Amino acid sequence: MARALGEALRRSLAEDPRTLVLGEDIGKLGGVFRVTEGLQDEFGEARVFDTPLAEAGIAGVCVGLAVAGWRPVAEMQFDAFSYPALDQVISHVAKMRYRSRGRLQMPIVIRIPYGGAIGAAEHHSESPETYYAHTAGLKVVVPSNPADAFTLLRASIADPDPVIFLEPKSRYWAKADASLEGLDGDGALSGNGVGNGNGAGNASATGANGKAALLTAAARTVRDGSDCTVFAWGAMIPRVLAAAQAASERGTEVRVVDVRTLVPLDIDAIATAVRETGRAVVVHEAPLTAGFGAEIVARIVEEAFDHLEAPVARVTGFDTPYPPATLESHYVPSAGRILAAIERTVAY
Amino acid sequence: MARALGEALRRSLAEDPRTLVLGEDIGKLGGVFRVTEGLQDEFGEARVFDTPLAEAGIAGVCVGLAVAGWRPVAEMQFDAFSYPALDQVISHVAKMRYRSRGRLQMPIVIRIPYGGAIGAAEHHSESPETYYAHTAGLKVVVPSNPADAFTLLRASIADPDPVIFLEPKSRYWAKADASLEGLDGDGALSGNGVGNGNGAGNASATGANGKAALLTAAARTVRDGSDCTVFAWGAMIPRVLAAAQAASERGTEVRVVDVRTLVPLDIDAIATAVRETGRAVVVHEAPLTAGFGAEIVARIVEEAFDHLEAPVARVTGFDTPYPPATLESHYVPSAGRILAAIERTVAY
Amino acid sequence: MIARPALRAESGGRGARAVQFGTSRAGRQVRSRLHESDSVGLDVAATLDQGDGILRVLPVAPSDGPAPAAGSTSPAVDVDQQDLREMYRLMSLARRADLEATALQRQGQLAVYPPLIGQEAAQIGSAFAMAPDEWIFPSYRELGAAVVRGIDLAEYLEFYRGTWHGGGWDPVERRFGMVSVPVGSQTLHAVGYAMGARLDGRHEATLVYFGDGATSEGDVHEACNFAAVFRAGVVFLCQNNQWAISVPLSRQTAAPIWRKAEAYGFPGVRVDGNDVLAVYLATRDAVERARRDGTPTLIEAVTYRIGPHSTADDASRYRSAEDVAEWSERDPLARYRAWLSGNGVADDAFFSAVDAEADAMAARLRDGVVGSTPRPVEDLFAWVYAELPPHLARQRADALGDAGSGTGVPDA
Amino acid sequence: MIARPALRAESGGRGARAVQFGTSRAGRQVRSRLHESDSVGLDVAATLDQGDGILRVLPVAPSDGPAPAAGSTSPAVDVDQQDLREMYRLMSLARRADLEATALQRQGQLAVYPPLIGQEAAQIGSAFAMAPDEWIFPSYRELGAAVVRGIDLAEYLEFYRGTWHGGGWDPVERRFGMVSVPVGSQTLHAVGYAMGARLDGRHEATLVYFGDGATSEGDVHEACNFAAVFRAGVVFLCQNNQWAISVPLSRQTAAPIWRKAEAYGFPGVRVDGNDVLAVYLATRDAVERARRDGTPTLIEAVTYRIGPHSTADDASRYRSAEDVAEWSERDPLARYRAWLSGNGVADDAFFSAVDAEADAMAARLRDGVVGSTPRPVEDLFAWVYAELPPHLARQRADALGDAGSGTGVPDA
Ligand SMILES: Cc1ncc(C[n+]2csc(CCOP(=O)(O)OP(=O)(O)O)c2C)c(N)n1
Ligand SMILES: Cc1ncc(C[n+]2csc(CCOP(=O)(O)OP(=O)(O)O)c2C)c(N)n1
Ligand SMILES: [Mg+2]
Ligand SMILES: [Mg+2]
Repeated sequence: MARALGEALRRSLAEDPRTLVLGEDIGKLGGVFRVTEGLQDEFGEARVFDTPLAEAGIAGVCVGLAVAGWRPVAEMQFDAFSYPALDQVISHVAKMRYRSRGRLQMPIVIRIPYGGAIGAAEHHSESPETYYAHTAGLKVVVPSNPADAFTLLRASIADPDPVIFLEPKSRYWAKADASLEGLDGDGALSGNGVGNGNGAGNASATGANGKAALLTAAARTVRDGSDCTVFAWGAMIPRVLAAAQAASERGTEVRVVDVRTLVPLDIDAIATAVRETGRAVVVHEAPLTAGFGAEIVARIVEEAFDHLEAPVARVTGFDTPYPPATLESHYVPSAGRILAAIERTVAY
Repeated sequence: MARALGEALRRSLAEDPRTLVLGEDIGKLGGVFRVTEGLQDEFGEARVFDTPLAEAGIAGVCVGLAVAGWRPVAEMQFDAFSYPALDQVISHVAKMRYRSRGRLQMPIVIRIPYGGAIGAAEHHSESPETYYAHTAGLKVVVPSNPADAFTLLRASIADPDPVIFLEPKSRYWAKADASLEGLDGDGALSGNGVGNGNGAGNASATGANGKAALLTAAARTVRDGSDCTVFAWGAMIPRVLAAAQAASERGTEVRVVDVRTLVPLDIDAIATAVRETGRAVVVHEAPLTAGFGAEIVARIVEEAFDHLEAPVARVTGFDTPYPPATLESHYVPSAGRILAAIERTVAY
Repeated sequence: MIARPALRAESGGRGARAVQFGTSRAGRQVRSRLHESDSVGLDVAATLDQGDGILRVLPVAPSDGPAPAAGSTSPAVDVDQQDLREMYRLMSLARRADLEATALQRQGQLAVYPPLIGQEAAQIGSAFAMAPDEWIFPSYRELGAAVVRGIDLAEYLEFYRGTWHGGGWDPVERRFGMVSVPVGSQTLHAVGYAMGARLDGRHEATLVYFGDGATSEGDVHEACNFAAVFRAGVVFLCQNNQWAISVPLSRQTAAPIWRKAEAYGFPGVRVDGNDVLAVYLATRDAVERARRDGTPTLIEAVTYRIGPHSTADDASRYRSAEDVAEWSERDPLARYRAWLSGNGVADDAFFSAVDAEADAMAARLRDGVVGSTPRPVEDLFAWVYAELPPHLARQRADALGDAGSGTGVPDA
Repeated sequence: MIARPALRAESGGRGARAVQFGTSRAGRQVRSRLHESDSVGLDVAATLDQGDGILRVLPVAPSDGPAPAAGSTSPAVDVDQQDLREMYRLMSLARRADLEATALQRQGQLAVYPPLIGQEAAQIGSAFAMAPDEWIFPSYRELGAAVVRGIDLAEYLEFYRGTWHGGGWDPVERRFGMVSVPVGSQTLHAVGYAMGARLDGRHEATLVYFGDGATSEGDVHEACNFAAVFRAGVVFLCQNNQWAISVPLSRQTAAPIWRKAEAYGFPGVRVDGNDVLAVYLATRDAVERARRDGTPTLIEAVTYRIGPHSTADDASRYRSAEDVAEWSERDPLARYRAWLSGNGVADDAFFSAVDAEADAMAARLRDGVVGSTPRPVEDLFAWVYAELPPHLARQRADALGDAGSGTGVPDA
């Protein structure tokens, strides 16, 4: 996935001379995850540059760069290091268009490697999607595989509004995701079809026409099934698929929906899936309380109450700080925990 | 309510010489809402002091003050001005006890006047409870009336853990709340009983014995009814009571639960109310998406699914930035909107 | 597009006296002199008060007597006479509009208003030194700078009437950012803008306003550092009006504000913020540096907040009437008027015309504000995103249907 | 409780030579000299290199020849001979433990580790100047300071083994804060602690470590400003190791780090961070100021990160081997050893004993780390709050029941 993201950045830089890439250690080093590797060499220090170590500064200058007509793509080095920028993001990045009655556009992408299960030290494994999804004016996107990473990042950069782009860092180098075949297009998103599990089929190759594609609600069914739907995003998708596979072996067919865009949320896709399967489970790494899973449950209740045959289960991180690496396997939802929730839900 | 809060601070300062009060303009000025009025005169500049204009600084020095054995009570001047402190709050205030395996306690209270409907300028009307409630390690408390404000603030200051104390600023000077009669006790909270609508009956007068009272889940039924339960907190309570009154005149008896402690959440009280009334509405000022209302819906579904006869309606702010003052009446849930949701829910 | 005469900077006055500022000794990029080139020629009027190390052109109080070389001083200050008069005019308009806004608030026509009275010189002197197409990023007290930019003041006051966040003008057309409330946060926007201009190869200056209190915020530090590292040509104009609401400067910082520039390696200067010519000359100098090679400058304009923090504030709770009276003596408008007439730059006819114009402007402003109506409800949703996503379209429909509003239930 | 000899400061050496630092001119609370009192007497050894304005005691490289007054220099540095040797011992232990930690990481026993090699003098010289009951707030690279505090290094490495956030020691007992990862954030904790100590009437110093990169963060700015305003006696010890991961100092700031103190009105000093005596003397001085009246000090210890940022980093991507080689010449341990033996403060027997102790310590450390086991699952919930609230009790029960773990489903 790291290569797919780098390729998306490369193409955006190549096609649109107003695109900039900035952040800590993203230049010569190519980012601590090497996502931006080679970009500075190719596009120069003017368009791909390291900043001083100050995240509020990074987000704040993005606002000014946008006023000057640039499209900055900023990297926050890790999830928890996006927090010093929260004030600029909440009070300005998200609100400047509104405040200026549309006169100041904020085509800013803030890329944030997020999530756990990589054996990292404190502050390097958090899942901050709730903070961003609750902030009106932002879009919030989470790819789960390289093809989506490519397509969604292209669409996010092209979008005229600020996008928080959460990259599941545990998937950066996942073997199964290594192929870049099928990456093409300018980021237009096709609708909600059943894909092949790695998302490649979804990148619509409408060509590099430079037209700003709007990032729209784009949940995607990555596995079909009629007994229960599991909603998830990012690094949870492979685990959910593993659980679904195990369930299938036990005779339960689980539909898996990769939510992909938390904002705007694909409410119709969620409602449809629940209407068709009658049961649902939501999975995320972030803590339970006020996690984005709660929003999905609330939407399900609002949109598909009459079809709901069992309580919607949430399988999530606990309401504790993200734990030290040696304990994280007990914290991050495992395929086993997901399967148990599926079975409980189906048996209800 | 402003006076009740001031009185709670005064008593805590008087009883516990380790209590400190700090913030912007809280000394000589007594705070922009006059909550801390007179405290510096009474307790001196060493214990009640103005800080430089830097919110991360305020939260960060609270951590150090706590390490040094003090109990700082900090004021953030307005909701949106708590955002520059989010990194210190999320990464340190909330996590230091965990990080140190309990060796460093963080008995910190961060008071934040919050919410809208006061005709204020941008950034002065936000409802940030989701950001805090989603952050494990914090407790999050919202009083709706003077008596609760007093009791809950006393309990929050006595609590050994960090508490985000959200004060509904539109209630600071509400006429109906002006009485301080019945304020007493050291902040011990009684359980969930039906009160008289202003909460005074709830402050259990166990005396100023200096024993640290633990701030526990403490939802409170402020109006009884059997047709539907409305969950709300803070400034929404009077509006919900108005809607309930109107519903009652139309023959629908609405139970109203003042959630009061978002963390820890009184799940049992929520479940019990829904089991008994079968229908529920949640009301808050914050935007809909990933608002705390979603968490309450999710809990209801988890705990009382079989008793639920209708989808849980959410009446909330919209997924827009908090609007300018001349439009806010269309944004903040009105008694009318609440009533409509109640009627829809009951008619389902 | 912006209705004020273009600047006619006449550089290279003979015998230019470089004013030594105590900026620095050794820093690589720190310049130890305010005036490195001979672009500013103050033969007579500019003095450095060695006592408080402050750049000053005008006598402190009008009662201090006529300025040096009375009757013929203006050529010594290398500013076109028309510009000298224009600055007075703009200050007068700002003063009048500010008083009108305060009155409008008292009458319930504005929700709140933060008066700028006393800070007219700091704002007009600095904003006037900018080319009309160079951006200015204000905080919330810069009605004076908005006057320089020819902004419709009823549109400016939309923010304070609660009509719309930010204000109603077009920031791109006016090169004037929206009202920015989170203290100090706009400094980063100015730096980002200046970085962007530089990337486009434009050699321009960007001006950002903030207060003494704002110097404590991390954002301002990060902004100054980014500006220095990226050579973003930002003029950081700190209006040190001695107070951050109720907190005096002495509790805000233990160092002189202009000295904070040393932390970033660019020049810091202190000027008498009630002296419009000192502010103008210092800013013009900083603007030239910014245009030349992207050198930022921190200007501390020492002034005083004569009014309350805002109309919601009661300043008598934390400061004495004597303090205010003392500073009122140094009224920037009276000082400048005395100098202008003392030096024959402007006559009574000019002052009368300006007063009349200000009265007419105030009347128009009042009509504009009082006559303005709230925005329609659909505006709640209009500019959250470039296009309305479906979930917001639903909420918009709810709001327009105004579910429940017809029930007539009072809110409490 | 902390196993190291108490400091025996012998103040007032005759003929004390005050070393002039270029700190300041005019600032109210800025002191223009590092040594105001005669408490530091460096008759011979302390020199101010006028070229780079840096305090230095030891010859730059061992090959630069014997120190001045070889064989009898130590009395000129008013530090007890036992302390002089003790600092060497602590540096050796730190070096050895650091290498061991790197090796443990390479062998998969630690998840990650940020080597301190090259920064031993900066850490030991500063931490050694603190009284044992004065607090130190580290960032994530201060194993050397932990050695000074007698912290069990296996407990220190719990952080890097992923056993527990922060580390395993008792911070109150050791007066040593938990590992702090968000860059610069710990500076505010140090200031808050110092404010608290002052409120308790204690006249003590507090030491906080951070890096050159950290100077860009708003938190560090706010911390320095709070310290100055509240006269919190904090020693801000910036280890300028030239790099913030891959970003060199020149892209981090345009001003010398020590000069940033001028923004706050307290002294800033630059010392050779590879010279343990220079660091020690500068810190001791700062500590005295802090204890006396709460004056904070910013010390820039100029050093070099010889290793990668962390074991996960490949520094060859962004810097040359020559740079590293050049700095390796100034190895703080070799420099100090040459000085100690050249001046007869320590002999070969001493060095051998230290080496043997370091070997034994390293072996113990290895055993301690390798033998340590993960914490039990219930610890996930143990310290979130003082008491487990019901909602967490339920989650704990789930986790202990480990719902689904028995199903044997692989995660992908
Ligand atoms: C981040 C933030 N914190 C607090 C406030 C509340 N507030 C508004 S103005 C002000 C004082 C600002 O003082 P200063 O920077 O000196 O500017 P002045 O108001 O004097 O022009 C404060 C504390 C705010 N707007 N933003
Ligand atoms: C707020 C924050 N942003 C980013 C990071 C990631 N990060 C860890 S160390 C580091 C560089 C720090 O450089 P410096 O302050 O010079 O300290 P050094 O590592 O050289 O000791 C960065 C960017 C972080 N830990 N915290
Ligand atoms: Mg001010
Ligand atoms: Mg460094």
